[in-house]
Amino acid sequence: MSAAKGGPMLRARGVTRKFGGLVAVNNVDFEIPRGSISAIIGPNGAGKTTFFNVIAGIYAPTEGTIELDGKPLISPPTGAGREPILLVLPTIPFIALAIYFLMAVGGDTGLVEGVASVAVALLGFVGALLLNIVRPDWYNRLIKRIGVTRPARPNDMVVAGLARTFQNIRLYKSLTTLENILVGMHVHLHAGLLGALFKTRQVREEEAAAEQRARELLAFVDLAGMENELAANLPYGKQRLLEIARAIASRPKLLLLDEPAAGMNPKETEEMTALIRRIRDELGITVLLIEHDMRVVMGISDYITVLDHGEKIAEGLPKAIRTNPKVIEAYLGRGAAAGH
Amino acid sequence: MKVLNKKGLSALAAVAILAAACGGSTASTAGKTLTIGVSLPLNGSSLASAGPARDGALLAIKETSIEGYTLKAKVLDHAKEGAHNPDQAAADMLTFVGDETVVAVVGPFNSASGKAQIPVSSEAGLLQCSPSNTAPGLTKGDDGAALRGGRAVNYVRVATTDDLQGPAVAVYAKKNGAAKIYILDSTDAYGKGVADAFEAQFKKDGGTVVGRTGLPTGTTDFSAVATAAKAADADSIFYGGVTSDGAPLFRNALAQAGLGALPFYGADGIYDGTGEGSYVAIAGANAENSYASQAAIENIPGKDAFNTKFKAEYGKDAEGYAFAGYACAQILVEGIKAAVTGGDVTRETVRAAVVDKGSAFETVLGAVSFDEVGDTTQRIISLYKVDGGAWKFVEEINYGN
Amino acid sequence: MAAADVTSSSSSRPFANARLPFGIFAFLGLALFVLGIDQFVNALTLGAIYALVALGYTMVYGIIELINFAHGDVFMVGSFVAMFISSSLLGNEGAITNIPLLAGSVLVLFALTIGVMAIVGALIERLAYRPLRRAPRLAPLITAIGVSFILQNVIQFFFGPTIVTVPQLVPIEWSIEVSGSRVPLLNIFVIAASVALMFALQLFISRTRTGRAMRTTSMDRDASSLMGVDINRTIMITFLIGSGLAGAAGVVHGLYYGNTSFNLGFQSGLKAFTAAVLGGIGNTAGAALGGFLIAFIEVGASAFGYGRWGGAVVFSLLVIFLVFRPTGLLGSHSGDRA
Amino acid sequence: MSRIVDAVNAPFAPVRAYFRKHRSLGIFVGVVLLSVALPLLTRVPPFDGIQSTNAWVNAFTTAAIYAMLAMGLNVVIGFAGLLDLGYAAFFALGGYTYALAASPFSGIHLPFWPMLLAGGIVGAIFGVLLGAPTLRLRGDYLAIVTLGFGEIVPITLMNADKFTDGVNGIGGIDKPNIPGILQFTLINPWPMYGLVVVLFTLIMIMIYRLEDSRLGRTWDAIREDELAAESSGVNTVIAKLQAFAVGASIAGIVGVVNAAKITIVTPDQFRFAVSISALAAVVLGGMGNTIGVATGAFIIYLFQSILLKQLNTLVENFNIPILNQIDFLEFQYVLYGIVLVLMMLKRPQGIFPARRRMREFAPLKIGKGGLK
Repeated sequence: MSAAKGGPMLRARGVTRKFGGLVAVNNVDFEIPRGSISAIIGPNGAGKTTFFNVIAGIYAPTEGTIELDGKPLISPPTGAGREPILLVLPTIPFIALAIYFLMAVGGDTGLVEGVASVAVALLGFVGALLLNIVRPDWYNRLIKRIGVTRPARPNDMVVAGLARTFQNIRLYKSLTTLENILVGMHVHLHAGLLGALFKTRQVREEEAAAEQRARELLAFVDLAGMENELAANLPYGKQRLLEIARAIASRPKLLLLDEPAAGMNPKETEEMTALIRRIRDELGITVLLIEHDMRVVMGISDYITVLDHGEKIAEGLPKAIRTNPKVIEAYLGRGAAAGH
Repeated sequence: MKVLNKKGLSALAAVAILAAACGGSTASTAGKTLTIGVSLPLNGSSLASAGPARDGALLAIKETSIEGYTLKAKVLDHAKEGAHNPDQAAADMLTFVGDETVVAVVGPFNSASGKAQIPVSSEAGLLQCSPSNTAPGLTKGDDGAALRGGRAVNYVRVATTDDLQGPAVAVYAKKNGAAKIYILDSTDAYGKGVADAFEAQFKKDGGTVVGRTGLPTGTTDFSAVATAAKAADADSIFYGGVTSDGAPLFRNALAQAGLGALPFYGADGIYDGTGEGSYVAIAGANAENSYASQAAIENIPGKDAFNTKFKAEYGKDAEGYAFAGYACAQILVEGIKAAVTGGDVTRETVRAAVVDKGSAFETVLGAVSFDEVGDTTQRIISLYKVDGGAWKFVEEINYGN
Repeated sequence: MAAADVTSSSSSRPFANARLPFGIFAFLGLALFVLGIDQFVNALTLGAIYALVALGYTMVYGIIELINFAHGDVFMVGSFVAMFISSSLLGNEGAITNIPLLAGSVLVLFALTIGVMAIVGALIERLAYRPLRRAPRLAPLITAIGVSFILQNVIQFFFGPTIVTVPQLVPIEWSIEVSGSRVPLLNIFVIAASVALMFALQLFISRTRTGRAMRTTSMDRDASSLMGVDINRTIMITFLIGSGLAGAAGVVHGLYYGNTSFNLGFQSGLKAFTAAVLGGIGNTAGAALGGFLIAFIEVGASAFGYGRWGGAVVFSLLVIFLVFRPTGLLGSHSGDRA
Repeated sequence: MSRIVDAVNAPFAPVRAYFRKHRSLGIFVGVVLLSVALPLLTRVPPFDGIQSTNAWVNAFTTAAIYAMLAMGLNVVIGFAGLLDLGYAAFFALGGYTYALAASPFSGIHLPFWPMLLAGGIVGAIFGVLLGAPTLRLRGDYLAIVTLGFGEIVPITLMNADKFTDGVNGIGGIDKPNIPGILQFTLINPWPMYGLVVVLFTLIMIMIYRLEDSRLGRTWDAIREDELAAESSGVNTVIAKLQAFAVGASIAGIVGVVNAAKITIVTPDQFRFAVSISALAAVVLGGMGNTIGVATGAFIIYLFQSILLKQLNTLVENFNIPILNQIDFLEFQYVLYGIVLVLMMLKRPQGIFPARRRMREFAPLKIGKGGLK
């Protein structure tokens, strides 16, 4: 955790997201202070979820950039038109060899040469395809030079230090709670195909350590003793807890919570609030949440940003937001602000 | 336009066989029971052409009695999901090998199954006779030698190889005035093999191939190819394949495209009589002016007698591979009899009696003997033409020895 | 399902409505130019049959997300039922030149075959698929394969393993002249009959209560159940219609080719499945388009002498096409995982 | 029923617990015991009346080959949840790899053992090749593309005559040998049986290890919820490709063995029917359960290729007059179809449904350092 550095944990600049003609998020500037618990609120259809999904890497922004911990993380894809060149270039040897092969069928090339040419061609083709699908960092840098950038995917976000939960809990239902956590730890484990096949010492130790930490995480969210329970069999509130535990298993710098208290009773809500605080205080993770429940938002947020019709209409401390006439208007409609 | 075919007849046949088999004794009288295995693909589309071969073989076995022995038949089907399966064919051969009463096998039907079975039967020294295999590589040259693995010949066949039939039809077609031919094949080993041989000979004789393509078995739409043949301005058509691959459908499509008057050439794959499901029956009036070949002599003395017997047994005419199946079983039975006469019936004596003696066998296909690799020495191709709704013999080409 | 909705950002396409008909006309024009009138008619006719079979495929998929591998064999059974009705019940021998009699015979043939096949399809649904409504998704796939084996072999047992002839009621000599080429009326009849059935289906789905029930059920079975739709009945009706269409395809097949055989179903099923996916599985108009497209590719391959590569060409194009349009031509319905 | 099963199982509990801990050893012991028991069983009526022990052993070998194939397919379908209908293609590619490397057709005669590895590598390459364009596809779109691939491969093998001898296939493929010790032959099925048993054990151990590894969890996660998996940091692209590659390389290896066993490969051997059989085995056996899937394949193969094919012989042995009069070959596929339908209706989850893995977790140890 590079807490030493100053500056905001997340900084969004001019983020816009359009769907066809519809502008869901319009030119939003936004910052999350390091170590804070921040919230985005807004009436239904305000663009909260879209903005959230842009941060989580599910939608690429149409315009604007987002930095995490001072490093650029998300920017709109550019040069998509030039991308096919990169797809085609590596496959040229393949095409050439395929033509050679086709001619060879008619000609009198030997069997071995024919099979070998096909093999080499296929290798080239597979390589080109893989490059474009897996797109390792060096390849991304390479294509950046000709002006092609591509949207990062959710899994890249996790590597960069961002984890999230979902509004409608998405657990791996037929896996045990412990396994759910272990999947959450994915990016910090390194066992590969061969390691798994031969069960090397390194892999066994890594697995043991991961399991140990997973238990600790479960204990942290108060799910100790339920390690072998199937996720689907947990009660609703505990599923939420498990999902949060899975998210923090990836050791994020920033945790995005999508309506963490949705559907919970007051007692559960209180526990959830306490947990979110503990996540910040004990684990030092910055938290950003979207929440409808104003008690939760006002109770735990250090900073609140209000969106309406895709635009930021207010931001600041809870106290200030509560009395902000624009916010009241957005929530209660025009005219209500005066009376409040 | 018969709707329900006489099913149950083949069931009755099996009943007869089983009754005959069970009536004798159970397997406990070992040494007395001799079994001829029948290894053919017997379900799905394979059944149409291989079924008659089985019926013929079973008939021959049924009517044989050998003093002091009980002769049984054991049928194993190596078709899976409707298509012959080399894997199952090899497994079935191993089953026959493991059954000590089995002294010879009729089969297989397809050359791929042959390639899978011959190494097994060869290792076991078990004689087998194929009624229909025509791929040259099963016996001839390096391929044949590799399949035998340096052992004595144990595989014989009564059909002469593709390298004769295709060219024979080509020679005849040329003589019949064909100059620009359109060739279609069924893409399987038989259809493509015979079409390749035809094409080579036809080109050698100065003919032009105006188009060639293949449509896999199971195709029902031949109209595009028929139109292509029309566009290519062909004056004759050749089809490499069997009736159930779609030969009559192609002929009908040609007629629909307005090419019904062109001569239509095929090999023995479409020479299957006039019964239900035959080329002539399905193509109907369009079948006129079709030509086919058969790797056998036309005037077999016992042909009518055989047909009478066959009809009495199964209620239908002997057609297609019924003759070859019967002939194969006849040859095997002759071999067994020779071994019995020799006093010692083993797989080796039966094999030797058929292969090594160089003797000729009187079969329903005429006199058959085998050369040094097990191919029939009867290298005669008969050619037929559909005339008035039936196949008429036109001429015979003898390739000698 | 939700995953698909979130990840594939659906950009609205303002010209989508105009683009499709334009694309179809452009494609047809190109095909006519490349293939010539004869092959063009061949392709349309073949496409009409594929499309009829593909419709049943896609309807069943749309409503219960089942790849109904038995559907090709239902089509095959349909062609045998048509043959049986035509030759045994109606006593037809061949072409009928008396036009009123011909029209009557053909109508009766269609009506009876569609009726019988609808019942067969519904029976299959009742016995082999309905008990598995809540089972893992691949379970009914395996029963479908089982049903396919049963249908094929029962037909083979009764009608034999050979090709069987079917009376061609419409005389193949009847034809019209189009720019120097002879176009048989039979082909036109096949295309017209198929297209009429497709339009009837579209009307049924969009205009009737049952049709709407089918659509809502395919979108969300539980929700439409709550809205008072009788799910079992709706699914049953889907099978009735899908199998009925397969029966109609069987009739058309028999009239056009004059034959059928017990192993007709496998290849046709494969083609129909491909057509349904190409069009966007679950989408009836897409399935019809897919059927025609495949027919054009196949006929094109045969016309230029690449018949033996036909299957490979169809599937290669399919793969490439789906890479660029992962939900097919008119794709709406994105299947859940296995 | 289940009570009886429990009662029988009870005394074995300690054994089971032991082998659960040392599963690779457990698999080894289990397969070895089974591989000894099966041939012995064929000496007992009614099995001895059907065919000779050698033929049985040969059938078991083929059944085990199909079981391995099903286990490989299960990695793709059962673990990663990707419906693959063209699995036979990889089987074919493995077979042709060996056929081209060791047959009179190519004139090359490479030894068998390294070709096992080569078959696996070829399979993996093509698995990735197929996997790559299909990654954007979901559900049944994936199914049709894999089906298409399964058709393209045999069609290509059939039409590229020059390299594959086309439709005739490549025959006379070299049989494996251990130089100076053992030459495999076709009428003695025992060496091949031994080879397949060893390979079966290895593959099963490896699949179980994969299932329990980080990769296996990744597949589980993708199958359960792809978006959630991505948001847990899983690179779903790579994980899916790995599933395709693992499944395909198993098929490739098995293809090599199969080609060496029957000494011929033809394009027709690898048609859709093979993919469908493997799929049926996976679903019937119990998707996701490796042992269940292997058992399912074993049962299906023996049922389809021995029981149904030999029904006539079997019935003949019982000597029941009425039954003797029926040719059961006529009905084999009707019976096969009925059995498929009935089994599926009876057990929609498969014969051996995948039980969630319940690993023996060590007792909870909390403390030292807490969370970081």
